[in-house]
Amino acid sequence: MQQTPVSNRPLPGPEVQRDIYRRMVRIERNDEAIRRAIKLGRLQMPYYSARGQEVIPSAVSVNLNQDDTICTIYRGIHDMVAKGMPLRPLWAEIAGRIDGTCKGKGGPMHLTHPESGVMVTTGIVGSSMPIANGLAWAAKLDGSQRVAIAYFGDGASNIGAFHESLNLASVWKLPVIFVCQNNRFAEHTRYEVGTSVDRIAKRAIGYGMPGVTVDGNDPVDMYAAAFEAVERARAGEGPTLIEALTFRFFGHVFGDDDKYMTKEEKAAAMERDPLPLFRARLIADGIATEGALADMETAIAAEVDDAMQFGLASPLPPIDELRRDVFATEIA
Amino acid sequence: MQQTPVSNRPLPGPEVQRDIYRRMVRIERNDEAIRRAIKLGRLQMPYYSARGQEVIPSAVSVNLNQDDTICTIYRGIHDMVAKGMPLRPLWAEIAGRIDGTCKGKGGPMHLTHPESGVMVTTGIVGSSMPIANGLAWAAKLDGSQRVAIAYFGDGASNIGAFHESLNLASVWKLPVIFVCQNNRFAEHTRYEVGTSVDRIAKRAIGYGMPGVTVDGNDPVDMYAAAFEAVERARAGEGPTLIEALTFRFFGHVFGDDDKYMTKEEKAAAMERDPLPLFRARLIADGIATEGALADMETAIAAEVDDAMQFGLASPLPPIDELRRDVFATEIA
Amino acid sequence: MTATTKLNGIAAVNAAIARAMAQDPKVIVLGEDVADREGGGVVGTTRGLSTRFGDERVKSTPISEQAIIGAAIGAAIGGYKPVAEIMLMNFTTVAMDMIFNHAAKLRFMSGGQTSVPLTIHTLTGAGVSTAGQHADHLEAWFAHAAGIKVVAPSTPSDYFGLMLSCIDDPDPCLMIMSAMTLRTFEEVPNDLAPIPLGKARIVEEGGDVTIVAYSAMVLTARKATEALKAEGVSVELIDLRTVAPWDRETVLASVRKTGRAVIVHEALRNHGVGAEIAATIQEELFGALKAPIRRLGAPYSPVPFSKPLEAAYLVQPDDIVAAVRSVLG
Amino acid sequence: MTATTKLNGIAAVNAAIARAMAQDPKVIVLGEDVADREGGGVVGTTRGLSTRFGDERVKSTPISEQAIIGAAIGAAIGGYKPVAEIMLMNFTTVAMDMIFNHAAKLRFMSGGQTSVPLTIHTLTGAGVSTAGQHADHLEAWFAHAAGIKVVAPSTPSDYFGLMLSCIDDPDPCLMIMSAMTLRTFEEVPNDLAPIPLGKARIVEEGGDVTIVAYSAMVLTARKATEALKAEGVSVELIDLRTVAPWDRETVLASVRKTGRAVIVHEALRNHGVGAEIAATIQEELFGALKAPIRRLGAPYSPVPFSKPLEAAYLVQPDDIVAAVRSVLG
Ligand SMILES: Cc1ncc(C[n+]2csc(CCOP(=O)(O)OP(=O)(O)O)c2C)c(N)n1
Ligand SMILES: Cc1ncc(C[n+]2csc(CCOP(=O)(O)OP(=O)(O)O)c2C)c(N)n1
Ligand SMILES: [Mg+2]
Ligand SMILES: [Mg+2]
Repeated sequence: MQQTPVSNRPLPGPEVQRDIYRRMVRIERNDEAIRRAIKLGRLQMPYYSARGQEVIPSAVSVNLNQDDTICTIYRGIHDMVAKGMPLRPLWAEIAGRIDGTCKGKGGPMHLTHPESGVMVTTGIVGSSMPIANGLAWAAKLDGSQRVAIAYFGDGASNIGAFHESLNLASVWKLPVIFVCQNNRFAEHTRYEVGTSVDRIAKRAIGYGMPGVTVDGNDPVDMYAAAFEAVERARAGEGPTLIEALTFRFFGHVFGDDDKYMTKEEKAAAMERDPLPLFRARLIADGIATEGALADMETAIAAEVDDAMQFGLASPLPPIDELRRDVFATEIA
Repeated sequence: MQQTPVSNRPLPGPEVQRDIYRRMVRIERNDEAIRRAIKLGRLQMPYYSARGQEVIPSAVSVNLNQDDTICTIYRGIHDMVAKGMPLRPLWAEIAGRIDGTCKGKGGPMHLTHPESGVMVTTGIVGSSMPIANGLAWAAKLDGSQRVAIAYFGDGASNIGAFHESLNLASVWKLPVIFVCQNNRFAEHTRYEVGTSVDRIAKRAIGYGMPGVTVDGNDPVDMYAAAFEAVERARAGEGPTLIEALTFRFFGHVFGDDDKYMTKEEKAAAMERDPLPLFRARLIADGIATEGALADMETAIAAEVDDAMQFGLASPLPPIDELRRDVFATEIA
Repeated sequence: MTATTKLNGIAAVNAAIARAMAQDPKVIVLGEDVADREGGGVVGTTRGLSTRFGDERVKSTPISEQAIIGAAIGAAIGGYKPVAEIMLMNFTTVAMDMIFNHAAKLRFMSGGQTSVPLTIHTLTGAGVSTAGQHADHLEAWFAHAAGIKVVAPSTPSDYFGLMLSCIDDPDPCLMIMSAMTLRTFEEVPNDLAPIPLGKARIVEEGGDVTIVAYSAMVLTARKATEALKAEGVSVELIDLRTVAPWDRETVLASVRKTGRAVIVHEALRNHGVGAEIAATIQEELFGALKAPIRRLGAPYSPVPFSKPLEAAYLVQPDDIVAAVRSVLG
Repeated sequence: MTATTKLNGIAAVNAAIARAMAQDPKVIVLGEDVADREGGGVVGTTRGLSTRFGDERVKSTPISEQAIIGAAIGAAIGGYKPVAEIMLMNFTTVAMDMIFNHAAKLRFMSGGQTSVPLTIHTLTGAGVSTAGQHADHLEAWFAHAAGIKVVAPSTPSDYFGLMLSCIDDPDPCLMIMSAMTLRTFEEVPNDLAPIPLGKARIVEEGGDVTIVAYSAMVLTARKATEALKAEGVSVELIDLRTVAPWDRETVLASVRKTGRAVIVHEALRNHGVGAEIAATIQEELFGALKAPIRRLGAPYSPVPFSKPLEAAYLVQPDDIVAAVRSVLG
């Protein structure tokens, strides 16, 4: 594991910090609205909330350009929102409507929006990684400076695709960054029950690749790790594995009973809610005023509300959509 | 990587050293006879000679009991012979005859002989490892001291099954030993073209497992590594990864042109032919006399010859064998 | 009078595994989240087993389907009878080498020296908004692989009795648990005998037309059968229960009698198991058929998310009624 | 007169990839040993390409089939047209998630926003003593998966022309290269046009019976056709060339004419693509058939090693002759 000494770490400037916070709020308000809509029966979908993990993609995405790409997973709406996916088509998609990113055909587990760089969302554990390699290969072939991000969970670090992907990325020196969002659990399985190493970042050693463990709930730490990895990738120096420690507030799938952990454990983890913590820090550090943040939050709440209205009002797709997009040519 | 200091290493006694050499000679004479038979058109089969890799399974197998199990690969006849598989049914099998271990149905890539602990031979890269875990689990459930060995190549360390297997073996503390026979090439691909780490043993770090690199052509080194791994497994302390450095003399498949390496490289590697080297050492160290070794070699040559005669004289299987062993009950 | 317990499909599978574990110490369980510490399976199929039979016989695994099936195969050739859970059928794709190249073939390739008495159970099925990667029915793949049996029950009793037979079978078996079939409850006799593999069940006797279905489509076909009955059509409804090997005798006897067949499954119509059944019937009963054999299945498309598309993707009772009418001419 | 080159199947595929790479800089190649440093593919399918087009466009990979197909998918949605080699068809089992859950579905699941113009080519086929894990024909699996096309040529020209079409196609295509078809040479026009996907070829016209075959079984069927001709039987032999989607029009038109069909493939008979074809014919041409449709394929068994068993496993010309005789009554 390589670890840059803390003193030398790149620090996010005030604007970047505000930008990280803005992305976090968009994620959080959007997540809350989705949970509410499910409870009210306005959305019918399995929902893998990422509440609590807002910092990770936000601090990654401020280092990215629109044409940088991401591959993410069922628990990935935070990654997409952080990357800049517009909320209206997102809502239409999770409501299964024709104005959805995927015309309602993909749904929440397969949201895709190439315009904002969201190339693949997979429901198969581990499968974001092999595809991100290919996007990175394409970036390299194009002679571009683009990077590709693969998001995945701690449990996914135990599946074969992880291994094959990190090895290939390393021998091909691909501009790809593997961001493991370690939220301590894989469905109901505690980290150490399924994972044989104390830090997933150590696995990078086996691929001759830099690997770092960071506090994924700390925007400054997370920013630094992402900044370095992105720089390295753009400079043609190859991939990085980032293990970002975090916690998911709503269990595996929204509606879980969380029986598999203790109440104390959960409460302790939730005390480190990154949103209020970062908000307070921004104000304390003089980076933003209470008033400016409140305005931002109000505007975002309105944006989310508008998106929800839009999504739920969008028409359902016609049945012949079943014959479209199977191939480029419509099925007869 | 854990590495026992050389001075503390378990040393094979004289008898054990002679036993290792005996196994090596059986492997080598048998290999030579197979290659001859193929050249003469007496056998029709793809042949993955392990000439040059004799030390590895020989030095492992002297640490094993008959009921310890192995899972090996297409390049695995040396592993089987070292484990004690009788040569007559081996020859009948590679000749596709009814007296073969598998009635001629499996052939050289799927030789199986539970009586001598040869449980699976696979033609799929990486697939010996997940199954060896299960044999180790069974040993544990039985309350036995049995260990399971998974043999595989350097190239196989890049496939997903390697990763999943080592991780599972570690979290379950299984009595299994992963023996990677690193012969520098995977088919025509040089180690470093496909493998992102300078030493495969380093990957053990990612599984919280001991990993050692040894000279797989040195019987004493190889013995020590195997001894320690077997002890650890029998003591319930879990798995070990052993990377044994070696070289295959006859390329990937017998008949290869070896164009993908230089003549000098090949010649240099072949100078380290483990058989004459170990033979000379045994005599020099006073562990065996020239006469005793010559007698052993003659006896083995006769055994191989007998096995070949037996195998080639065995009848071909009747056609209705196609309906047998698909299920326990014959197909109607 | 034998005692019964009210069970749904999940509870029935759970009870069957528990009975097998109690009777035979060689029966062991593995899969993601299967132990009670992890909740006893995401849908509860293995709930209570680790508490009752111990943590060594019921083991939660990492997310590593190749390692799961590999460990199960190794334990099987080492003398055990593993029951492995692959959460969803789409995840069998990451373990296909282990299932197809190894579990199904080891007995043959070893000339009968090793055997793999392994049971895999896995959930699937559209209709619950899980979209493109969580709902495929891949039984035709496994039916097209020599050396593995496939069951796809539709009732709690059948889940129970077929699970017992799968565990007991000396060869690998795959049990498909369809989401739509797991909601209904049934009184299942506590001492229910194992239901033999390869034997279909005649759900409804009739003389005009044979409907062959399995898994969730038996429920759909029952609705169609009711509607047809009201129209005066006498349907013989067969629940295959075992997809591979399927019960040729029962199906052929029925179609010999009715002269007409409609085959229904949730899987893609194209190259589904319905094709094998139709091809067999036409070959065996040529000349005895009064109408072409019709096949119903999913359209050539991945499973869609949006509700109306998902409904259109699934065969509905009306589709079956229409197909039956068409063969009745 | 156009110039021709004498090619076998491997050289034809090689020439087609080379032509596509020369015409379109987006065509890229990856797989185990595919670059010239590694010998240009174990059987030489990609020989010379890295030397001619550079090491960035032709990349040898580790033994990591998931990573190979994953990288190909990513490059494809990133604007490239990857040609990926999976050495042998049995190794697709370790990449089935990537192929089935991703390559085949991404266009649909993204509502048409991303597409995967990927070509996979893979070798298989019994008859060369490679036994249980190196010779399976799994085309029925892929045909039963929405979103991927499957070609299985039998002649050098078809390998050439179909490979061009696969690379050019906007969707994923799988080309099956059968060991037995790769030995024969043919003069192939250098400027041969792409052969459209989904179009069968009538190898031999005739009026008594239709034989439908593809891949190596076309060679076997040709021998049978010769023998039958000598007996005075007029055979219409159809080489499907594309297995999915298959050419219904050509097959149905032929059987409408002959009234009799025999379908042959090397894959297992049970649940093979022959089942879909037979089921379709009986449904479409009910009443127009003079005899039941016969299907020939491998017995329900893994591929055996021993020579006589391997020969019995494979459909032989005599088996086809016997089947044709049986439908001629
Ligand atoms: C190959 C595969 N196996 C199993 C599953 C079922 N599954 C969905 S999410 C999940 C847990 C993943 O845990 P982790 O990688 O830590 O991500 P998290 O959900 O915690 O974000 C599992 C087992 C799956 N989707 N794919
Ligand atoms: C999954 C899979 N991919 C590809 C192959 C083809 N193949 C057979 S042997 C081999 C090379 C293996 O190299 P290594 O693991 O180093 O073992 P060695 O042959 O050198 O002993 C390859 C690629 C295979 N058998 N299985
Ligand atoms: Mg997690
Ligand atoms: Mg090697």
